[in-house]
Amino acid sequence: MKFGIVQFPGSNCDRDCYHVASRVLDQDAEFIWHRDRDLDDVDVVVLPGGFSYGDYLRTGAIAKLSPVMQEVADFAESGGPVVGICNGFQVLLETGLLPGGMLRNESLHFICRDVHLRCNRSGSAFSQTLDVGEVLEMPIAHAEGNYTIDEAGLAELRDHDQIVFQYCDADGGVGRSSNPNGSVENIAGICNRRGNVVGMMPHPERASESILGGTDGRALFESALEYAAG
Amino acid sequence: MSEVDLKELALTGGLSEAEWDHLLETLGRDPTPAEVGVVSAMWSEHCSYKSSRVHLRKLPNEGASVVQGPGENAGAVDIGDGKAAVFKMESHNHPSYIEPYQGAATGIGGILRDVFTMGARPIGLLNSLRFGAPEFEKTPYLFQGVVDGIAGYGNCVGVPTVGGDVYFDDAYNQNILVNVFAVGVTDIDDIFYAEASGVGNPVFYVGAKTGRDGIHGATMASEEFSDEDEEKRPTVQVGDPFKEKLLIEACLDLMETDAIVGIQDMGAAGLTSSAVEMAERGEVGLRIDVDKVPAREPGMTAYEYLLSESQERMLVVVEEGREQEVSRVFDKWELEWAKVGEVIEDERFEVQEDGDTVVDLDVPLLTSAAPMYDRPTERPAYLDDLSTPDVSPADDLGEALSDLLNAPNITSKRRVYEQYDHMVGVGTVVRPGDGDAAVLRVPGTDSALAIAVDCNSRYCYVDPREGAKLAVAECARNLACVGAEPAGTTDCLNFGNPENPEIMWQFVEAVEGMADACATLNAPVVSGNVSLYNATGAGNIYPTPNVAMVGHFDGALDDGDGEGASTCGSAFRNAGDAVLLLGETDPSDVGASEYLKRQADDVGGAVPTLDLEREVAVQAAVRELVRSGTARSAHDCSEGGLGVALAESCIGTDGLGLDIDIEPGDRPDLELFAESPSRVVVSCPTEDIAEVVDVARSHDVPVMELGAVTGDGRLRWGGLLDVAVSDLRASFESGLDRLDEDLGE
Amino acid sequence: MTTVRVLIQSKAGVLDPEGEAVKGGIERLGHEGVERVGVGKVVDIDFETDDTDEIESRVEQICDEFLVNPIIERYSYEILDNQ
Amino acid sequence: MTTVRVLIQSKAGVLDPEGEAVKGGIERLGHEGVERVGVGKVVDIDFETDDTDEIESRVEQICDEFLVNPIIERYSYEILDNQ
Ligand SMILES: Nc1ncnc2c1ncn2[C@@H]1O[C@H](COP(=O)(O)OP(=O)(O)O)[C@@H](O)[C@H]1O
Ligand SMILES: [Mg+2]
Repeated sequence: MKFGIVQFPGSNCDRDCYHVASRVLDQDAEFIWHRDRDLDDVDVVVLPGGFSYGDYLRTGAIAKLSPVMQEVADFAESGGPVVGICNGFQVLLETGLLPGGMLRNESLHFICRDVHLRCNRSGSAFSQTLDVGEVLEMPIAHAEGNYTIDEAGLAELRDHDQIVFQYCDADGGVGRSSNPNGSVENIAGICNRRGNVVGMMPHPERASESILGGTDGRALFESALEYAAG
Repeated sequence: MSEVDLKELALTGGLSEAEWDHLLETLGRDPTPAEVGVVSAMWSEHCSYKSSRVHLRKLPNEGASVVQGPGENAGAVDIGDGKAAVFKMESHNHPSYIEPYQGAATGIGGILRDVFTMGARPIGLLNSLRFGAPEFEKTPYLFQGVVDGIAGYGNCVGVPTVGGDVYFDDAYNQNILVNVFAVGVTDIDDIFYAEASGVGNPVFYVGAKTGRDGIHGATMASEEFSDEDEEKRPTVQVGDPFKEKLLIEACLDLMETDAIVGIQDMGAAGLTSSAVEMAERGEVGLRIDVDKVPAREPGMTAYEYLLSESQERMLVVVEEGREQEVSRVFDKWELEWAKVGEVIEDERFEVQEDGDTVVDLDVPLLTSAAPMYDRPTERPAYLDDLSTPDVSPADDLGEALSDLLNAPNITSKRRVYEQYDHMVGVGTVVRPGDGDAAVLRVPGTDSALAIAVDCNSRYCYVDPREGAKLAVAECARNLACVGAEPAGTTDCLNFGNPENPEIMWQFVEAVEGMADACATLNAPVVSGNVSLYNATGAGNIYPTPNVAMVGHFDGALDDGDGEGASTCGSAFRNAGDAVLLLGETDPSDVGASEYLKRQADDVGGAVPTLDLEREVAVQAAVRELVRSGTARSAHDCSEGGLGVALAESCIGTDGLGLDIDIEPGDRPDLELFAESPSRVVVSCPTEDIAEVVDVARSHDVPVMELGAVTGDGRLRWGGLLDVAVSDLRASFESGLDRLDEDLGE
Repeated sequence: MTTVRVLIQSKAGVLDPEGEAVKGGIERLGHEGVERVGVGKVVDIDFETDDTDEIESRVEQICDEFLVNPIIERYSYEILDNQ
Repeated sequence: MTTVRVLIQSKAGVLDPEGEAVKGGIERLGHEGVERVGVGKVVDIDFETDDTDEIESRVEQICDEFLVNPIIERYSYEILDNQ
């Protein structure tokens, strides 16, 4: 299996995802420069975290104009797994591949720390192997992860089971006190209706090796592989 | 310009009367205005180290691990596997006082460039900050701006900020300190140097366009602050971390092609100092045509081009005929580039503008032959007025402990490091707040390095020589607590006005103390920075010789498969574990302590006595215990002494506590809060107690059992102390709440 | 040359955490009677051309496709004096 | 109630990396002939009072002491129609 990791100018978790794909999961991985247009031999597309185009204007806003995004949209259209992590999630929102928008964290500060996540939907490209109700621990690191969507949009997300991850406490309780950034409904990650496009703010690639303090994130990448295998 | 005007320009540029006369005499003619700018920048304290150079030579800079000592953009040490750690620390004090966000941000940009210039991909940042008292009106604004600026820049470029320190004291009310450190890693064989060579080779300019930013920044960093700061304000530079990120990737890409002959960032005094320094190192000359420099604004003069401190720019000497490769790389990363000059044979710095030669100076005049001073020193009078510390015992040890944990200099810095991305790079093994040093995996290997920065400037005020030694000792001890051994040291020496003999005395004492400790601890100094004139009408800052070290583990780190060295954090791990103290407490070590400050509002006394041989032994013992995995936690005793160390080891856990089981003497408060150095608290399973004792004895280190980790979340010492760890945590986590006042941008 | 000034602000009903924070700061400065603060962006674009019709249609396209995220933002623009 | 609109922009000569980046984005969208883009902030403040003199002096104080960093920014403001 081959992970294709898209590099925008300013991406900075690209090498981290590459490391997890190739060294931890022992899979093929390749960087895809944002001006390239070839996703032909890729099984999973990863839009990594970072500050594409410096996060100027709005996070993800300038990256959506990159040529590769047309290819990513086609890849998604054909059912291929596309996962956006942190800035990658923001890019997916800006391109419209996922619904909703991102605001600055309630605290207005960048926040880097571990959080707990509750899996709310299994079977998506990033939760293929997870059970609903499963609690995972992994870091967040963002200044704009305050996910927002209007009432109608939220209802649709719920109706179509598109809320993949919610911030929760260690026991899986979803509430105000376990919401790090103000996201509506504690949303940490969502998918499209089909489940092949997933975006999330937390960083599974930072929680994929025990030496870094946890391995809960590995299951997400393994999910993507299983999903791609069909 | 008339000679009078030229002189005026030189004096406002920072030259002294004597230096001006010396220049005229050496030159044998009137300088051009551009030449005046070049000379005043290169002869500034910041660029020339004219007051400090004679003393910096005393620092040990050799050792088996040293790959590159002082003299390059950064130092480099061997960390095994054919890799070098490349690192350096720099100050950005004055710019950060004037504009905290941009000042701190551009400090990060500058230190990163020093590291990747040498071919090393940056993997970690530290920052060491000093602010005025939290109650001082400007402190919240400066604090927030600086932290935001470091976060804004460091997070965006994607280099984790994994540690640092923050202190507050009235001494910094009008002159904060922002010292930043970066470390990168490269193959030893692939280090690049900032040396020009090959007559005829083209000189490329890459990165952001040049504007009128920061003209005279180097000079500003070399002058006392005065009320005219308002007028210096237009010199503030704005950083663009996005451009820096592109510059990092582009330079590292370009370095793979070996088309580069030499490369240097444009830091203080911009194009001038980068060109002159490259020429000097290569014993050649450089000719630059300012008309070719990409400009952000119309109508700039040679003077402005030469002294602009616009950020995110590099100067690269390329092998003739390989310009194509350079342009391909920079075009890919959408960076501005231009060929701006060439290497010439004569050791001269020549600058052309509109076809005229506007600068034609001997390179050595600007570098090796720049003024150098051995300034007079005098033992400061204030030292005679320091009190003999007199602390009456605290009524309630629990309250005293809680109060210390809440002290601004001890309290948790979580609100700072949580704003920094400290995990990007998937290499952060020990995170900020979790251990005494940060541990970073070396990309592409199984090994790791540890980094720490330290300096207790109150000690340095009371005794600069011993204070500097204590800073070095603590820094190395922090490495030992995670299992690492010093490979090399960098420093940032922040002092007041060197023209004041008392300040110069502090400086010399501190350098000599540092030299002594670094030599004994086998931690050669491979790079560093000096920041003088940290003084205002309100007085000089505390002498603050910040020390940062990079340590290695002598091989692989255990990544869970049981092979290689272990590392550990500072928090206890399991109820039932034994807690032991390596080293000895001397209850009279209370001078200049945090306890003295909090209880008696006094900074007097003598600093704790440091026995360097004992320090070496304690560190060796701790290192051995941590690496073998015998110690499950290790935490050194520093500000707040044993009491604070033990409390912190409890606070970092999820519900654990501690029963202290030692016979109290007649001053239990001093046993808890005296700051004797060379002490480390370790915990281990009870069956390993004998092992800990054996290892300590084999190093001739005193060791005693302090008590046992409990599962009930209380910190107890017989009938003397019984507090809930959750209360201590609340106190520890809230010491900076008073800084929440939102005072603006 | 023509300068167009685009104002981008939060859509009604969308949270504006920055506006809230600025309001708090103004109050801490001692100012009472501030009912609401909204923080948005101002983007000045200098066009080479002076053809107002062309500029209007281009600005709208730029805003709709890039400058403004209609899910959270709304915009208005004005053409400043031609120079 | 009176709304004051404050515009905060980069001082002349001060680098505006965001403006540069947005200009690049507009060009990538296919628009040529854009000479410069500047990005700043717009802050709308709703005051309870309608006393224009008072408002002006308060806005200036708020800008000078809090909202604007005069080292790198400049500001202008206008009083929008009272409502
Ligand atoms: N305190 C110090 N200890 C050791 N080396 C130092 C110290 N201060 C400066 N140096 C060395 O002197 C050289 C010049 O200093 P540097 O700060 O790099 O100038 P610049 O600000 O232009 O980068 C560097 O090689 C640096 O490592
Ligand atoms: Mg340098």
